[in-house]
Amino acid sequence: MSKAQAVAYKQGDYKSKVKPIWCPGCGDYHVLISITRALAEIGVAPEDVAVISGIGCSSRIPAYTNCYGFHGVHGRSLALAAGLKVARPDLTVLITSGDGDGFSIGGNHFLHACRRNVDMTYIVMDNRVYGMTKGQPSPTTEPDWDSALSPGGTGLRPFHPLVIALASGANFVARTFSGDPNGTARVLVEAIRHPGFSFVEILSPCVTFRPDEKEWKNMVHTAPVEPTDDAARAARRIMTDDGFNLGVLYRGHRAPYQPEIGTASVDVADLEEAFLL
Amino acid sequence: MSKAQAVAYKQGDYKSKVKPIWCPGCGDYHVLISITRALAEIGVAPEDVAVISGIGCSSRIPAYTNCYGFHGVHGRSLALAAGLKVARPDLTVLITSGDGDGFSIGGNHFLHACRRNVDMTYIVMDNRVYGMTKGQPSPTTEPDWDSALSPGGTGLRPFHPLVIALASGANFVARTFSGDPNGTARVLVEAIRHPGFSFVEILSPCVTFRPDEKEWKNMVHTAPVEPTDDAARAARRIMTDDGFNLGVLYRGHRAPYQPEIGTASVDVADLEEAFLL
Amino acid sequence: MTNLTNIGDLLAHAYQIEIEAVERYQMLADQMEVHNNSELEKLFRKLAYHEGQHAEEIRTQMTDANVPELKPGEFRWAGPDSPEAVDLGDIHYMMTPWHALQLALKAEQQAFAFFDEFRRSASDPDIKRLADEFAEEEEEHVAMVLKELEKYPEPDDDWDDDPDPPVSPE
Amino acid sequence: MSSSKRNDAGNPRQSVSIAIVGSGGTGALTAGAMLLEAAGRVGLYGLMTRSVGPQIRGGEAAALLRFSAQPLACMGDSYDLLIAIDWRNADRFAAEIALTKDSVVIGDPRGGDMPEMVPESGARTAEIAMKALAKDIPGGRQNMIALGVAVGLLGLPEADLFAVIEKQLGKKGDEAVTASKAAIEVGLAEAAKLDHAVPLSVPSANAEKPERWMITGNEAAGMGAIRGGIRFAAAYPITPATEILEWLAPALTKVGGVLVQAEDELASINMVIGASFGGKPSLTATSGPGLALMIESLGLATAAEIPIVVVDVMRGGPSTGIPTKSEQSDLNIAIHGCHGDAPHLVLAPLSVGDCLFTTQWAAHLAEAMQAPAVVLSDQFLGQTRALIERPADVAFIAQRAAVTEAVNDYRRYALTAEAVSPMAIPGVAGGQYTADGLTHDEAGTPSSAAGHHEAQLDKRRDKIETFTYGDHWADIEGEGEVAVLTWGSLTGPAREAVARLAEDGIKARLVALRLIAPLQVEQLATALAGCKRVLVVEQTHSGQFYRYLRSMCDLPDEVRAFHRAGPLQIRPSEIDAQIREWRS
Amino acid sequence: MSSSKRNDAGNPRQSVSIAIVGSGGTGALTAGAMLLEAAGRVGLYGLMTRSVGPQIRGGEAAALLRFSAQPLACMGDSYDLLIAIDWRNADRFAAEIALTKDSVVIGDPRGGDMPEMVPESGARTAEIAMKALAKDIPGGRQNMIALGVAVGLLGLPEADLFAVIEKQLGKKGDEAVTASKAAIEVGLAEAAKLDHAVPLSVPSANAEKPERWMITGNEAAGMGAIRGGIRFAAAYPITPATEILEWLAPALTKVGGVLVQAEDELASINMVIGASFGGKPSLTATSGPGLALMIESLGLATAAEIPIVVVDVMRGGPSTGIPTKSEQSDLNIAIHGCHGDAPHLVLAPLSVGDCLFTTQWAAHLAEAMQAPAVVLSDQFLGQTRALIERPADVAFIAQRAAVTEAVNDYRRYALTAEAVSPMAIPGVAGGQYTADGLTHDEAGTPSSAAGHHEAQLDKRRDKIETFTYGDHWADIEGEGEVAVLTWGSLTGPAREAVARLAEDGIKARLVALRLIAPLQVEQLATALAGCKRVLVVEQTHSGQFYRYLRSMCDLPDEVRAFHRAGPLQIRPSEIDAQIREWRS
Ligand SMILES: Cc1ncc(C[n+]2csc(CCOP(=O)(O)OP(=O)(O)O)c2C)c(N)n1
Ligand SMILES: Cc1ncc(C[n+]2csc(CCOP(=O)(O)OP(=O)(O)O)c2C)c(N)n1
Ligand code: SF4
Ligand code: SF4
Ligand SMILES: [Mg+2]
Ligand SMILES: [Mg+2]
Repeated sequence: MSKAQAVAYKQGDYKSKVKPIWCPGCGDYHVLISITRALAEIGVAPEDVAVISGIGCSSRIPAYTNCYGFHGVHGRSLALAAGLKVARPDLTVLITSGDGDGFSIGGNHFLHACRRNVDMTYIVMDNRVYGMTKGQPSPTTEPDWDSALSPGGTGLRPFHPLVIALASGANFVARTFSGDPNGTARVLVEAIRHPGFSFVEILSPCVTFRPDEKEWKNMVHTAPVEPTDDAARAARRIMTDDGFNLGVLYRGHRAPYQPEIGTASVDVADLEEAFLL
Repeated sequence: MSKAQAVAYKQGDYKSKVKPIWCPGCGDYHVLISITRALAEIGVAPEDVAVISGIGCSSRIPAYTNCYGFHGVHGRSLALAAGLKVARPDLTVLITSGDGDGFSIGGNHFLHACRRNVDMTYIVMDNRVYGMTKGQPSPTTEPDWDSALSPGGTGLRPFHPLVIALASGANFVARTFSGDPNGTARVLVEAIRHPGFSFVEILSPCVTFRPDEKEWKNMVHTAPVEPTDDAARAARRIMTDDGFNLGVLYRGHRAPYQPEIGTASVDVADLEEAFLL
Repeated sequence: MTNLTNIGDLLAHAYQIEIEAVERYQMLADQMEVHNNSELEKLFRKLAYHEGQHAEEIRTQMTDANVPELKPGEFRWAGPDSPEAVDLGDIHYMMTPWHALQLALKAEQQAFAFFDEFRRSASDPDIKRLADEFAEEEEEHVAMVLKELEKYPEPDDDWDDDPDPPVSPE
Repeated sequence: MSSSKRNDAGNPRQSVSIAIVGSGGTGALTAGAMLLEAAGRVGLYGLMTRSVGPQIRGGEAAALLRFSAQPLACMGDSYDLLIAIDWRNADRFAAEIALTKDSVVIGDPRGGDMPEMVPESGARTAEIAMKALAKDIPGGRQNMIALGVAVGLLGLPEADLFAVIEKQLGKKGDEAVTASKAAIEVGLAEAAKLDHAVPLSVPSANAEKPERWMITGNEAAGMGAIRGGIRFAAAYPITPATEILEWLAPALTKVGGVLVQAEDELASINMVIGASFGGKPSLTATSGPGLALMIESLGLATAAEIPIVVVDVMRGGPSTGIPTKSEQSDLNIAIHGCHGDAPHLVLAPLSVGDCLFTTQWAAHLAEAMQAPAVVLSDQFLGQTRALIERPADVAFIAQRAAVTEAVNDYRRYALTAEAVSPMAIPGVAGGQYTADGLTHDEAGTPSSAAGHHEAQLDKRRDKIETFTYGDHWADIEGEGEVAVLTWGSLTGPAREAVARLAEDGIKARLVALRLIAPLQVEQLATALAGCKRVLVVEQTHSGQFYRYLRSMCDLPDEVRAFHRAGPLQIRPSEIDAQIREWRS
Repeated sequence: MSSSKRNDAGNPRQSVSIAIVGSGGTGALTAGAMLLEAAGRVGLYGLMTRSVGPQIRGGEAAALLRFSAQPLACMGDSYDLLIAIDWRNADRFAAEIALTKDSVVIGDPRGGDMPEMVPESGARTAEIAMKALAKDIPGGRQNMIALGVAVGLLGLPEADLFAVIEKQLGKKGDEAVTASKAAIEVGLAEAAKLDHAVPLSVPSANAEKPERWMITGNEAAGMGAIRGGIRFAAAYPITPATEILEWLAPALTKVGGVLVQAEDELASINMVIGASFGGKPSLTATSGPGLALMIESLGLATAAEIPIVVVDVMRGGPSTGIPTKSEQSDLNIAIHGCHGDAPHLVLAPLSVGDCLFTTQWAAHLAEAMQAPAVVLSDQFLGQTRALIERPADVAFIAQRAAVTEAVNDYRRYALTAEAVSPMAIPGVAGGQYTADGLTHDEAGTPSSAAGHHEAQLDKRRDKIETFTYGDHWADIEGEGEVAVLTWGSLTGPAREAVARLAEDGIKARLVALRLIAPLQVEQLATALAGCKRVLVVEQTHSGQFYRYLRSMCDLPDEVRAFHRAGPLQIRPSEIDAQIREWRS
């Protein structure tokens, strides 16, 4: 990161020229601002950052940044990112996902990413709906939310991403609101700097399919308590909160998973010896 | 279940003639006994029970029972079972899995099965290893367990199935030990009877690849506290226990997911009206 | 918020306010371009241009003062965003100039409030004088926007009524 | 149905193609949908597709329509009428909306710059200030003016349009209806002022108006599933298949079935397998990426002999590709996607309306043979809204050879004459067995013996290869020494091309496969008997269908493969031209 | 290499096939492995496969071996020597261990009933009380007696065997070594008493012993990967691919790479894509069910142009099938499994040792073309342990056209002459781009324009179709008007069949494809020029390879497809017989 120290990067340096296709009013615009702001704050060179995603409105972010990006397939961003980070520990790796991409089809990789604790930052824009496919319920959708696919609601208990993250071993857990780009950026800076797997859930309204979420700005509030490093306590706290508690909720101390790479102890030819009789 | 009341079933009625291929000494033999014992206790007719599994030593159970069975593909048993139970609510549905099948490749369905809360019973034989493929670490394997695939150990924090089950909404959560077939059968009876999604983790030693697990019989102990119906408290309790606490740990009250099925409110022809101009 | 203690700090913040306003208006213009609202695209580009000029004015003042290089997180805003940045949550692709000007108005008012509070709480006379200057400038902007708004009646309730359904690009 | 180009401008045309474009909020798509419905009330046939920008809302949009008093096989080659409510980003549609010098183009002078494509085409243009005119009507909207203009220029009876307005807008209140009618009247008046009519020949006003269904292929697939006996569905949303699910969810509930939204496609296909194992005819619907995820378990259904229907509404590939555009390039994965030898059924609907029959038939076949059936619909078929005759009632329904009463010594995978073994349904005493994806013997017990492996592989092949499929395997038309051989949604353009050739006295056959796998090799040979030249037409980049045919059967000596990737569907005139050029 | 049957019983044979069977705990497999290693020290070539029951431990097991002083292409048609430590469940192997009247069968009188297959074959039998004899030796084991018997009957020098014993059992202490040696001596003595020798012609004792490698195909694939530059692997265990991973895990660490055990195959292929995007040549290994799960992301790698290597060690299919047995039936999914048109590379090693070269070449090709390469190994190749010559060093190594210094105006998917675009590696300033599975333009920006779609589809096709692959695309041998056309692991039996025909003066060619896709149509035509008859040989139920060839190229007029599902590999004599029968 010597490059980064030499140059002072501005927020604009992390934005690409590609114009978002998001609906005007979408919370994801704010998230884009928060991410670029956080990167500028940290000062890592744009080319040393990789932003990885799956499929969804939220997953469109990589191309809107001026970093290296990968817009992969639906639900697999965490695995792709883990491969990248393990192979290239020098990079700063962010993963940008949605509640469908991350918690429905991508749920298993979420569990295992938390457990594996590779040093990267997972940002999920939770709008409690599948925006990209025109408004179906996601795992975080309220049980009574009416839609064409689930008339009258799914009747299912919403998925609790923060608790799952804690239960499966994430090393940093936070919730923010897209409508507070400064607050979100601050948390992202901390998340990126925190070693190991950091998970930040950003409540990010979908104005098109969930216009009711415009109300979120009146519902969010800062977590009334200090972050803890006791996962069990943090989990219990979140399991009983109202879902609109913002802030850093957990900071863990587990060492990140990072096998040594790039340092050969033997020549390729030496490996052959085992076969020779 | 009128059939069941008429006939008195014996444990043997639930065992098939197919001879297990398991290693002698394997904990799964005991599990087979516990399952058949529990079914006899409940007295449901063998033909009204379906036992669904994926792939692994543990997943071989269906064919060893005299119930309807499905030995599907690796990791997907919960989804298959959910489809079956929703379509056929009259059946008693058990799922038998292993720590690899259930928590590695099958992790996402685990999350969503807990959340969906279909009335069925999920039995995972946890031997902290991939038995069937000859001894690789599974998500529940200790971080320092040495193997060919992970020399010196994975270094990864073990996956905590019970906590994940609680965090994602399972309605009944218990842990038993295969070496105590009576105790296990008792818990299974309760699990099967409990409405909604019940999860029973059975510690079941793999004598071939984890001979150290023969020691488990000296390590298990009954949970020192009563089961609770407060998931947050249960989660916290389990997150801090030693992993060898046995017994029913959580009983929830969520209503199972069971859309009405089989009762037509309109004729097929009536659906056509919407298309007619 | 108002723990800005010297001129340099104040200038840095004033400049940042305008810069972010420019960026934000440009973003909005882009959104309108992508969503085929060319009238609004033009309007937002114009607003961006004006804020840009304002930023330029401040920058010239910065040359002689000792202005710190602040990182994004080092700016001390009271709200969730910099005061003159339009809230992106209030945007709609069918919005009319009336709406856009309402947003601009709110932004200018917030900027005014920022400097206004500042000038009232500042003790250093130099800072007070500068804050005063900025506040007045914002006040002028407020007046300008209000004047512009007179040209546009408030649109009907159904201004955002799009008869066509959303589409699914992926 | 011949091309509209072939009519003189003044006389009523056999078919008319019209496009209405406009950007976010102008309501171009809604106008198109109303025009379609109005035409349906007149008793016309029609098709409407739409093309849109990448934005979720507020993007540029085009409603593309075609009408005729005769059944319509496909969209036209070019457009007779283009109405631009505005021109913003309309050049996105340049390739899709072909204009000729016979085309009429109506634009709004305030709607931005007319794109190059218009003057280049030599089309006749006129201006109508739709936006300004709408402003003068309280609650008036420009798209309703455009609708009036369209109806006026086409010469459709306005009463039918008003009936649609009343039905559609009635719930919004009288004011909305009045405003729309007023706007339409203005549009009609504007149209009347112009010398730009594109009159369509319509059923005589006196005759009884034939009844029409208005339906998309996705809705038709849903309806076909229910007619075929499907009572369980599980799926995960994906463009362009989602509408099947959204239609099925409430519909299944009404007929005593259920749809479950799964966490992903791995789950949805397994849920469907589970439900079918339980005795319920079951279906899932998806598109390419989802089908890819289902492949492992499609093999399981094949090996364990569980009937299921998988509707794949194809889109541009590979990978995420072009989700909103049509392509036929999932043919390979549908036929050959499984590991191991996993013979199963692959079908394709031949038109929007045929999505109903083909899906129904697929449910019937899957159940009859206890094998998975993949139905290859595509974005064009699925999302095009069509005016059609009510599809005939057919007897095909899920009817599984099932053991429903207590049995002894049951062998699930018994080798039988038809190679289909009666399936015990959970609940039946004595029928207990374990379905297995492992190689097994007749009882279902796992085995690695060569004999068991081969016997069960033979069985699974034979049951689908020896089944009598009847005439539905293909649509065959025409005669002659040249044949157009195609499948699925390309049948429409091919059919129209063959009809046009016939009008010019050029004999050609159409052979359009509905049953793709197992390929009916003998029947195909018969259908092509006497053919010297075969043009194989498909919407893929690599000629997947052509390769598949080559792999399975001997085609006549002269074969040409005419294929192209999406998103532009091959047009009838292109097929027509290929045949003419070949003959010369 | 001619069949051992063709030798007179007394004279040294060109090759000898031997089977050692025994049930759980008898150590038959260990004896086999030691015999193989001893033969290697003698300078022989050899192969050893094993066949086991379904039990995880304690099941019946057979070590199947073949030796020769000449390179061995495959297992023999039948067995010269069968030693049964016991007979429990030995009939499971009846189909695999073909006996003839020339065979010698040694059993233990206390080892249970000799299965039918022995008397039926007419083989000469003898009894040795291995169990009882072992009891008399402190620490002696019956399998060591069997080993002694084998070495005695084959006429191998016992010194080499003792060297193996010392190496293998040295760590267990002197006692173990002494006991084993004693048991072997007893076995040798017993053998000497018998009139049942099956002498093998061995390199003369004076000559310098040629150096041998002992390696399985799975190990060879791992070694090839590392030689080819692979430095990252992610995978999920699956039979019969796991040994690749278990070999690679420590080996990669030593050369500065790493292997990650993923949560499933969906994750493993995506990890590999991520690492390769980061600039590290990367590989995963799996078998059919895992490949099925990787299919969606294989399409992503194709569309986003990320080089990766996927080794598929095929097993019996479909579905879970027969995990422990070989089949070639993943050919279809490997070539055609993706949705959309997704051209990529498919290769197959032609022998156990060739797993090294082919995997290395695959890594080179994948990187050169920025495309995924699927290597179709199979259970036979992967798990057979072979004595081979050290594979030659070849220059193929991962060398990606990469942008490694700061750039401007970078376009990731630029259309270039070779259709390969230099790839910016994260960290390079100005190279920032977003890799995408959506259809994109040259810069990588998503697009649904027909022009961009076609340009990128063309590019991805052209880069692999116009690449110069050199001579490695196939192994071609022999001449004549008849050709045996095959691929992958069936090359061995085909090669031996052609050699036998040649011995009898029957000319035949062998064409064995190493590069399956893209098919080298012109080169294949040249290789087959002048051929009138082609026998297509493969281990599938439906003739997948035959169908694929038909689909892609014109074969000579007379083509026969000779194929069979697993688990029994097609034998040289069967191919030989097909050709002879056809000629007559
Ligand atoms: C395998 C696969 N299945 C389904 C889809 C369709 N799909 C695209 S995005 C999406 C959901 C996105 O939801 P979310 O992650 O919440 O993103 P949002 O659009 O709400 O930001 C789905 C189901 C797909 N692209 N691939
Ligand atoms: C898709 C797929 N991947 C991998 C495998 C190989 N496989 C079979 S069983 C198994 C692990 C089983 O572990 P577990 O569930 O713990 O069962 P156990 O044998 O320990 O009882 C694996 C990886 C497979 N059959 N299918
Ligand atoms: S659909 Fe919703 S999530 Fe997607 S861009 Fe629009 S507002 Fe945002
Ligand atoms: S390998 Fe382990 S889990 Fe499998 S049967 Fe043997 S003891 Fe049981
Ligand atoms: Mg979402
Ligand atoms: Mg296990």
